[in-house]
Order: sequence, then structure tokens, then C-alpha cells
Amino acid sequence: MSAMLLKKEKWPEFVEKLAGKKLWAPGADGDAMRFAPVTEGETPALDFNNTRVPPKEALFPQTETMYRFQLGAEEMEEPQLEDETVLLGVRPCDARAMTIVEKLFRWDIDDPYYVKRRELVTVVGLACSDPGLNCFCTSVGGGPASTEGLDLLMVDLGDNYLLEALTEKGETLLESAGDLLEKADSDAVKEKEKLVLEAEKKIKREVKTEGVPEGLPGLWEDPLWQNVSASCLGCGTCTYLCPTCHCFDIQDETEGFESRRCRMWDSCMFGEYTLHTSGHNPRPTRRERTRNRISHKYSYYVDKFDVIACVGCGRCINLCPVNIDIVEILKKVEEAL
Amino acid sequence: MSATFEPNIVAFLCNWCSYAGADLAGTSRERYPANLQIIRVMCSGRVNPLYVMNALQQGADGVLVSGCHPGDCHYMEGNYYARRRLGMLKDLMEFIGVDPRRFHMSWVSASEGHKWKEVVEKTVEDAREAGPFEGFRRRQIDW
Amino acid sequence: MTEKPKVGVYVCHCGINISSTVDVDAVSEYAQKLPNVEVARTYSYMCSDPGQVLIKNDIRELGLNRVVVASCSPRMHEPTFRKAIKEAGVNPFFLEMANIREQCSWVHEEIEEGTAKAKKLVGAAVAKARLLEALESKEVDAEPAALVIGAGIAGIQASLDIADAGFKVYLVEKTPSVGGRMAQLDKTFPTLDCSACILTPKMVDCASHPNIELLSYSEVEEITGFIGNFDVKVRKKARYVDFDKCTGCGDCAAACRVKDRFPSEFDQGMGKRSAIYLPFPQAVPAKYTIDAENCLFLSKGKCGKNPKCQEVCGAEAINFEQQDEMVEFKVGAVIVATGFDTFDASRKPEYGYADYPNVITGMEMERLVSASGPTGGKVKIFNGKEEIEPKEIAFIKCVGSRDKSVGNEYCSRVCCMYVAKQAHLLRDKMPDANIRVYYMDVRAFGKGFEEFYDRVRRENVRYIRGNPSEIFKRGDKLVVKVEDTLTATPLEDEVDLVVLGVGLEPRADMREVMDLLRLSQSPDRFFLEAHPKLRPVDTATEGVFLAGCCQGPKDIPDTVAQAKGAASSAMIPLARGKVTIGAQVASVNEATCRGCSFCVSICPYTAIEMVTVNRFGHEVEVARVNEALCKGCGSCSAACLSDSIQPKSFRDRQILPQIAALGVLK
Amino acid sequence: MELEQLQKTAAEVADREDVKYVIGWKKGSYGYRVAPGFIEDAAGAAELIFSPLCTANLATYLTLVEKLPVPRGQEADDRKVAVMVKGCDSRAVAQLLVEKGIGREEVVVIGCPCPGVVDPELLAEKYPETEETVEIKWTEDGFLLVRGEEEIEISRDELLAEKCRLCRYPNPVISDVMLGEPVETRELVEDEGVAEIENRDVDERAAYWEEQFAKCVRCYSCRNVCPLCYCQDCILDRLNPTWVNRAVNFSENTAFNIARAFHLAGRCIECGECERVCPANIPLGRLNRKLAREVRDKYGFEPGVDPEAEPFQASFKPDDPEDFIL
Repeated sequence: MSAMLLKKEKWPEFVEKLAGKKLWAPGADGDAMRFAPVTEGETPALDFNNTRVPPKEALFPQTETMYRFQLGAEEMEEPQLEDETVLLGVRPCDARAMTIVEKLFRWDIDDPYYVKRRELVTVVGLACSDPGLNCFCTSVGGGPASTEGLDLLMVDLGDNYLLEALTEKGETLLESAGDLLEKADSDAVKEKEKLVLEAEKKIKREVKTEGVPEGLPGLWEDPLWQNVSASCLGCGTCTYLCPTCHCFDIQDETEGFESRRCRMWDSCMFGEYTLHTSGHNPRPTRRERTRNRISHKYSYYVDKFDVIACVGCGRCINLCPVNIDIVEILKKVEEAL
Repeated sequence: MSATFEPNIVAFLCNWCSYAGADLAGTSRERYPANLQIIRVMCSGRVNPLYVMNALQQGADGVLVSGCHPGDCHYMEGNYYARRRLGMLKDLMEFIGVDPRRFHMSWVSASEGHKWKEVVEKTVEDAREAGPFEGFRRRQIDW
Repeated sequence: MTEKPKVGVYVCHCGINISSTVDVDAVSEYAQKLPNVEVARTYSYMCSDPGQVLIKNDIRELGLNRVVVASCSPRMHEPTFRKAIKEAGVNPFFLEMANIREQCSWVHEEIEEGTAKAKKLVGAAVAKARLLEALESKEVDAEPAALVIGAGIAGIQASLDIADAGFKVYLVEKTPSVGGRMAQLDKTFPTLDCSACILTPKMVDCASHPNIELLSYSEVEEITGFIGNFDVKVRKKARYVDFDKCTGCGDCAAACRVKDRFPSEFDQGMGKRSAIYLPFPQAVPAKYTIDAENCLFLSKGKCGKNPKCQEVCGAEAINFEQQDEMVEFKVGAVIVATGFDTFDASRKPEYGYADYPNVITGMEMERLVSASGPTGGKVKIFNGKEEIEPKEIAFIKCVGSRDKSVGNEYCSRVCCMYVAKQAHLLRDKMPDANIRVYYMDVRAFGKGFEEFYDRVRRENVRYIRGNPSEIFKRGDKLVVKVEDTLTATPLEDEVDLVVLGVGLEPRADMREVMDLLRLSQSPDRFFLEAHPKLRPVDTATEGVFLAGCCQGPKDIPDTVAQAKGAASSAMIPLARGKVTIGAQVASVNEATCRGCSFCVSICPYTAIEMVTVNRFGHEVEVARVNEALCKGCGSCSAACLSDSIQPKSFRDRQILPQIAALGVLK
Repeated sequence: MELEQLQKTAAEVADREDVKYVIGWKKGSYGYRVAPGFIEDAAGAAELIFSPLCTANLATYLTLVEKLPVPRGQEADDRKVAVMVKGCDSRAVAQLLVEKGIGREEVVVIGCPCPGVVDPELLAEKYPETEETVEIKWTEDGFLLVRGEEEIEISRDELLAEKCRLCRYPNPVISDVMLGEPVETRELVEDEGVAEIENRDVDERAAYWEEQFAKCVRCYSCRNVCPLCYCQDCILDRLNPTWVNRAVNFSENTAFNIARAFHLAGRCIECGECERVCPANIPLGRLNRKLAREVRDKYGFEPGVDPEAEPFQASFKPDDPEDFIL
């Protein structure tokens, strides 16, 4: 696969060449809130740390119409997914998360919505040269320039971006840029490697995962869960903003006599997530819910798909209103084991 | 806003005064615009202020709540509660940018058929001026 | 609700009342396509017997379990259709009505807009009907007693009928005596019976009736509860005269230090009374009352050395220490018979009532011509120099009636005839007097009225069509400025005496009664009946009935007839001994109630209380509704943040789909 | 207030037999973070702190705790919960008492007079966070940031949280134990944030809030953190009837936010927690404070000041304003 260089001043032109495809990039919003469709003529800026809402929503929208119908009628109408999409500036952790989530959505049966969107998307990554305070990707199998889930990786080399195609889709994208690019020499690659090493060193937070997937079920009744969940508000911040959380709820929404079936993100931190019709709730308190969140990521998912469902992006730590810190929890898990 | 825009108004009327007043308007063959549909409730105090939000969300361009005059409530005090609650809601709606012409409240007694006609005319005219509601209308989002 | 809703929609033509502005077939076709609608039909008169049969047959044959009737206002026919579907075996509360007459066809002109709106209204009704719930009415015991407020002829007649039927009656009268306005009248039209002669026996009867507890000089302070079970509090005002000891001899009034100083209410202020008084000689009860405002002892604390009344009262009945007394009792029904006020003629300043002593009202004339009146039945006026018998007498009709400028558009119904009667009485007394009546119209509609009017005219009473614009003074004469509209002649008619045929008005204090019983007013400001044609004596408050002029102007026979009607209606719950209480009451979801008790603070009927329940081992407070007290207004539910208290039939989950349907349906 | 006094009091209360635990503030896991601490015995009290970083309103935990079914034969643990409250937080306790969310006998209120906390976002923006925990103290007229050897004086105006600039109740309105001396109360000042929106025309306001509400991810942290949002079964979670659809879009988000703000009308005690926790940075405080101001100015009512008050939403005055009625 090829590696090319793009002069930074040519970035707008590069974006223009992608016209015809639907582009998603970190929103121009002051605090780079989330990925959003790029409006025509706009050049997405890449000077962000990471979005608050992960780009998972490009493949797995927070709300998605499955089909529409009339009350009392038999017919239904399904939305058509056909736009080719390019995600620009996806951080390696978030791209890795896509591969992790995909395992579930392609598991026993294919989830038609996710799979279709995945087929239509080209993911352009952006390596991290300045990881955030709570990043710990290196502890869970990722890294500042991890390529998993990416079709193309961009590395900021100062004056240039280094563009490495990783898949056919990535190659096609590079080809479409034509003469905007020049071939990358070995210096550029070396420089990249140096940057990545530096970035890795900047990552201060760390979790130890050895023995955790096997050990967690044994901590079922451990007091640590009560301790770490006592202050939990039971909100959905940690899960909604997690790039690997993928739970959804299905609802019929009716207005007048028209209705649609749609699915929307759900969170295992909500009480009603496991609430039975009978009124019984097998996860009755925040203790069980917190235990589930951690166990699912670090044990159940590993058991099923052989990968930890946490990419170390640090969002849940950054944004938890009451400082529930997954790194701290894992430390406690380690101590308890 | 086109000149022919016909607003859709949802109105909540208490059974004893305003609904009876609207009936009287009919018996008296008053004429008023057909843009307003009435939902009957027993008392204006029954009107959950969130109905107003719900109506706007679901296709109304204007909302009216009408009850008995203060002191005349069939249930003694319901309209006083309605006034307080809906007054607060009106402040909130205006603050978030809902045109104040889209929400009205009135006191219409069982004997005020003509006043009812005037209230309808005012409500419809105001909503017409405010134009089609394009705020947080549900359908225009992703239905 | 496990069964699938099967809705029948019935669109009424109401003759052409609906169908002229609403394409009922189009509405029916539209309804047929709505979800859960099994059948949609139209019919000329849904409320008629065949119309109801149509619905009942469909229920039986198609297995309908919800019915939507698109017709007139539910305030008109909801009970009719509830009854009909109940007869066909469907819970009566599975009915929803779409008001496409009063609120659609009658107020719109274009068939397109009428039809479009009717479709929406039907759509919303279907949306709600699908989610209705079955409700059961409950029965509770009814107290076999009635309260009658006001002891004029209406109250007296209603009390006598109920008491004669064997039920207890509490008759409450504000003034010291029963009798009301009728007692003030001289003769009654058109028969010229002596008013007192026919009324007095009834007054005596009601005071002595074993089933009637007469509470005179008393006011109702509070009524709570509901049909069958009203709790009443009455204030018996202090008379300062021991009711049991007073023999009614009148020595006290004769001895009073301020004897005959105060205008007598009974004589319209033309006669005088003492501070201790009997309103009129035939008053019932014949017990004296001290007017505390004017009594020297009560107002100033001192009346000579000793109050004279106390000195002369052989029965030792005077008791200045007496206090107001509260009486509480329970009744099953209430009759309001609070009567009327006469129009205050000074509100028509152009007639000079306030300025010219010889401009008097019809009620004053009643007292003047009455043999028991202040002048002993002699009609004399003071012309500034001497007392004379008036020669030139003018009556003016419709004073304060049919007059938008004073806010009274209605006809007072009695003025035409009482003016004719008074003209006749004056002609009797003064054969030479010139009597004329200025009128807009003569409405002699009742039994014997036209004949009487004719008789009076033949007695040389001139009827001149014209509405006087002004009355002014010229020398010692009064000048009536008027245009005779039949001859188009402007007149300045010089007369000695003008009698204003004042109309009837709602009582100034009716607000108190409205607040007591939650009654409404009709446009004329009299009390509003439940239905102008079919429930003329009922009110919107179940168990409360209207009798007499408080509901609107009427003459004595009509008053008596309505009083008898009210009495018989009031006796229904009393005779049954049971009443059905509303099914549309609030209910609480105790599982979600958070116990804030907002609803308790709000409920005007104290129908909600907090109770402690055990929720999985935890003691928690939740709200609970007393269904007998709840009126189903739903004010509680709009304040319930957790949506835990909801009025049945008007639940959020029933109303929200209605909102959606009205918003979305095109 | 001396830290020693706070920890000593907390230790005493935590050791009381009728007290389940003391809820206070403790150092967080890194940087400026402060976390709620649940102290069951005297030993745990040593973790507690009180500093300008103690933004969280701990009163919310009084109603947040799930009431699990009590096994047959056992009794519910109805020991008291002790909670440390700043002035604003104490108003939540008072309001909870008004609406019977808690009983007076269920709580021990430890009052902490509060000179005003910092705005955490502002702080992190100006003095970037590091992985080490950092201490901030109150000084006479501002704050002192202690980072290792480094000490930085920061003026009050630079970092004071918006809610504290507007606060008139820095001293707890209700308490069983009061720590330290009352602080000086402040005058009512204009709410510039609210006024700034009011001064826009109606379309601009709509545009402003559309942008804000569109960001909402419906994580419900604003609702869950609110000490006065404690319904067992929130209407926003209901499906029958559905007040607000689960779909996340501008329309439903607006409905959600209207419902939330409206349910707090006359109840919000302006602790600002909703705005602090919002991951989408929606200025929810402005929404709530707008209503709080109307309630105060037009209806003469302030929630959470008097535990005996009639609840605003369950009362009326015959002369309530009605200038908006046709």
C-alpha cells in the first residue's frame, strides 16, 4: 500500500476532491463536540484533541428509523442507505472501536443497518501526536497511530500530512487526490515513527489487564462495586460517549395514526435498561450496573470476541460528572484479584 | 409566510364555561375561522402545561387554553392553578424562542359566545401572523 | 384492556343542521379508513330512536366495543348515547363524541372547511376512543332531606311539596320573615286576587309543617359534599329577641326610643319602622327582630337608662347578649330560590327617579295602592305645596328591561301585566284621573293576560307607543318627553305622577350563592340552568336545582310551577335513598406516586389524602382518592410531576393522542 | 472553616448509631477532580475536604439511593443519612422537605458556609489540568492554586462559578451542625446570562436554543444530578403515555428540556449542577434561572428557603399575574 505526502496548504483542495461523497468530520463547534456532515465548501479543521461524542454515530446513529408504517395497515416502508461516506480525522482509538463493535454487529446474524453503513464508509484516521490526559489506548491494545479499522492514516508531520493507505478504499481515496500528493520518502516514515514513540511516552495513564477477563466474574460480590458506584448518578454519559458501547433500544413512535419503528442508543447505566415488565429488575441498583459496564468491557466481550471492548480513549473519565474513573476502578479490580 | 397560510390551532377548553361558551357561539350562529379544534377537558386546571409543548411539537401552529373567569371555576380554583402554571410555561416558551403569538389563554364564560368568537379570531390571526411553526416540530426533523 | 378496540363511527346529519356545512358522507368515508374503525355510518338524526337502534345493532352484529358519535355537543346528548350503548352491552364510558354542530357546522359557512374540520374532530375522537377505559359508577346513600334557600313563594312552595311528600326540609331565609316579594304585592294579575290572602296561608303552613325546619333571619355559610350528601352550615343571625319567648305582641316596637324612625324595607322605604320590628303585620314567624345597626343599645352601647323594649317586654324576650348561632345539617338536595332585585331606576338618570319624588317605581306603587301600605291604600302626592290626589298619571314600561344601555337585553316578563294591573287599580280608586301607559310593545302572553289588557284599555287607560327620552320638571308638573311613534308626534306630556315599570334583575348578592354552590350565570346574569329546554330546573351541579326568578324573570304561576318542578326533581335522590356518584374520578398509581402531596394541596374538595403503604418493605406515603368526594376536575393531575394521579376518561394517555391527531391529521 | 473541624465533625456524625453514612467531598482521582465520598465510620472522615472545587450538590444522593425490596423477616434500614451542604445545596434539602421528598428525621444536615466555588471548565481552560491532584484554597479575596511547589493567586472574579456570582444564600438555610462562621451574603445582582438571551429577538432566541438543544445526547445527567428530580418513574421515561419520544433529535430534545425546566419551575434552587454535568455544555442554568427569576419577581416566591412553605406549583394567589390572558 502506498504512502503519500500532502502539503498542509493543500488540505482544502484535498477535501474538495472528495466531493460527491458524504463527508463527516469533527464539527466546527467551539469544543469539537462531535462528528458532523461537512457542508459544501467547508474545510474541516484537524486541530482537535478528540470529539466528545465518538464517530461511532456515523455508522450507528443515536436514532435510526428502521421502517415506517400506518397504524392498522400491513405495509411498511424502509429507508434506503446508499450514500458513500468518508469519515475524516478519526482518532485511531475510535477506529479500533469500530472493529470491535463490528464483531457484534456481524456476529450470529448481520445487522443490516450497521453492515450497510460500514460497507459504504471510508475511514480516514488521524494519528495522535499529543494524547489527552486520560488516554490509555496503549494499555488495551491500541496506540497513537494504530491502524485497525482505518482505510487511511494521516499523520501530522508539521508542514505535511503523511497519508498511508491501508485498504483498497484507502488507495482509491489517494488516487482520487491525484497530483495533490507526492510520494512519501523514507524520512517521512522515520519522522512518523519518531512522533509515534514520543506520543506513546506522553501517555501517563495505564491499566493492567492481565488476568482481568478471567478474574472479573469472581469479583461478583466484591465490595469494590459498592464503593465505586456509590456516587454514580446513573446517567448515560459514560456509555453514550463510549466508542465501543453499542446497546440500543427499539421503540415504535406514533404521531396521530402514523408510526415508525426506530432504534436508539440505550445505556446499561439506566435503571430501565434491564427492567422487566413484571417490575423485577435483575440489576436493581447502580452497583450492579457499574459492575456490568466494567465486566462487559473487560470480561464478557473478551470471552465472546476475544477483545477488550475498551479502547482507552478516556472519554468516560473526562466527562463523568462525579469522577468515576475507569482506570481507578481497574486498579481496584487488580488489587481485589 | 404566504398570504394564504392557514394555521392549525389546538384549543383546550374547560367543560363548564369555555366549552359551553363555544357551544353558545354555535347556537347563536356566530361565524369564526375553522382553524381551531377544541379538546374538551373538565377544567382548565386539568391542562397540563406540557400539552402546549406537545401540540406545537405535533403540528399545531398555535395553542389556546380557555377556562372560566377567576372566581367562576366550577371546581372553585382550577383556573387559578391553570393561570399560574400556564403563565410560567408562557415565560419559558418565549424564552426559548417560541413566538408569543402562538400561545394564548383566555377566560370565556358559558354566556360569552361572542367573546369566544373574538378569542378564536384573535388566536387564529396571531398564529397566522406568526406563520407556520417551524421550531421543534417533530415531523420536520427525521420522520 | 386486553380486547382490541373495534370502533363504530356515527356521523349525524342533524337534519340539515350539520349536513348543510359538513359533507357527512365524506366524513364517514374518512372515518372508515382510520385504524380500528370497523364501521362508519351517517344518519339523519343519530339521537332519534332509529339512530340509536342503528348503533345498538352494529354493536351486537359487528361486536363494536367503542363508539364515536359525531353530532351535537356532548353537553347535549352524551347521556343519551351513553345510555344507548349501555343498553347494547357496551360500557357507557366507551363513548366519545365529536362536536361537529355547535363547534363546527353552526359556526362555519364553507362546506370545505366545515368538512375538513369535522374530519379532524372525528379523527381525534377515534384516537381517544381507542384508548378509553371501562368505568363503573358507584352508589352511595342519600340523605332524605332538602335545603331550600330563600323563602319567597318559590321557596315556600318547593318546601311544602317536599315536606308533604314526607321528607325533611330546611328552609333558610335571609330576612326576618318568609314571604319574599309576593308578600309586598297588593293584587295579582290578571285575576286580581289579593296577594296576601293567597300567600299568607302558605307562609303559615310552612312555619308549622312538622317536616319543615324554618331558619329565618339566617344565611347559608357553607355547602360541601355532593348530591345525596351535602353538608350545610347555616348562620342563624342574632335577633336579640328570644325566639321562643317572643309572643309577637309588638309592645317593644311601640316603646322603642327610636320608634318609626327607619325606612321599612317591606314598604320600599315609604313607611317607617322602629329599631325593633316585625317587617309586616302578617310576618311569619311573628317574632320581633332588633336591627343592630340602628338600635341605640346595640350600636351605641346605651339606650336611656334602660332599653325601653326590655322594660316593656312582659315575656322577657329581649336578649342583647344573643350571638349568631351556627347550625349544621346534612341534606341530599338543594333548591336555590333566592329571587330577584327590582331594577334600580336611578340607573336611568333621564327619568329623574333620584331627583323627583313624584317619579316612583312599580314596586312603590304596589305599596301605595295596598290597603296595608304606608298610606292605607290612598294614592296621594306632594306637589311642593300640598298633598293632592294626582290627576295626570303616566306609566313607563320597559325601564331597565330590553335595554342594552343598562346591560339588560332581556324582557322582564311581568312589567306589562303589573303596569296594566296598577292602571286598573288606580282607575278603580280615581275614576277621573287621566292614565296613560308609554310602551314599546305589549306582551300579554299568559293565560288571561290579553283579556285583562283589553279590559284595562277599555277602562280608558291610554296606551301610547313611545319610549320616553326624558322626564323633567316644569312648574309643579313633570314633563314626559316622548315621541308617539304610531303618529310620529313628539309630545311633552305634563303629568303629576310617573310610575316606572321597572324590570327584574339578578340579585346583587347572587355571587355569594354562586360561590356557595359553584353555579354559573347565563348571559342575562341570572343563574344558568343545565339545559334551557330539557333541564330548566337543574344546574350543572348535580343535586342543586333552581326555582323562581333567580333563574330568570317570571310571574307567580310560572314561579310556582318551577318550584314544584324543582321540588319533584330534588325528591328523586331523596326518594331513591341512593345516588350514583361519578365514575369519572381521579385515580392514583400508587407505585409511581412520590408522595409530595401537591395534589392534596390542590384538591378543592379535600378528596385526596395521604396514606402510608408498604412498598417492598419500605413505608412510603402515597396519595389516595376518595371517589365520593372527587368531582373529576383533574387539577391534581396537571400538577403531578410523576403523572401518578389521573382523571379517568381524561388521562394524559387519552388526551395526548387527541392532540397528536388534531395536529397531524390533514 | 478549618479542615480539622470538618473531619472531626464528620467522624463524630459517621460514628453515630443512628447514622448510616456521611456524604462529603473528597479528593478526586487526578487534576482538579473532587469526588463525592461516602463515609461510614470515623476513619473514613480523614478523606474529606472542603474547597472551592467542591461544586457537587451532594443533596441529590438523599433521593438517588435505590430502595431495594426488604427481604421477608428483615426491617428496612431507616438510619439517617448525613450530608454536607453548601448554601445552595441546603436549599435543595429545604425544598425536599417542602415536598416531602425526604423527612426531616431522615437526614443530618452538616452546613458548610461557602464563599463560592470555581467554575471547573474555566479553571481547566486557564490553568490546564495535570494528572496530579491539585489543591485550591479560598483566600481573602479569591483563590490560591497550589501545584507542587508553585502557588498561584487567582482573583475571585476570574474563576468564580456563574451560579455563585448570583448566589444570595451562601450560608446554609437549614442545618443540624454548622461548620465555621457564616460568610458574608451578597446582594441580588442582575443575571447577565439570562438577560443576554432575553435581549435577543424571538427568532434569535429560537436559533440559539436550537443550536443548544441539538447538541443534547439525552444522557439524562442533568436530570439525574438534580436533587429535585427524584420521581421513581420520570415521565420522560414513560412510554404510555409518551410525553417525549426516545428518539434523539432537536425536536425531542427540546421537548425534553422544556419538560425538565418546567417541572423545576418554582422548585429549582439554582445549584447549577445540571449545567455543570452536561457533557454537551448546554447552558441549562440559564433556562432554570430564567424561570426562577420569574417565580421570584412575578409571584414573589423563592423555593428552598422555607421548609414550611406551600409548594409553588400546588398553590396560587388570587392576584397572580394575568396580563397574558386575552
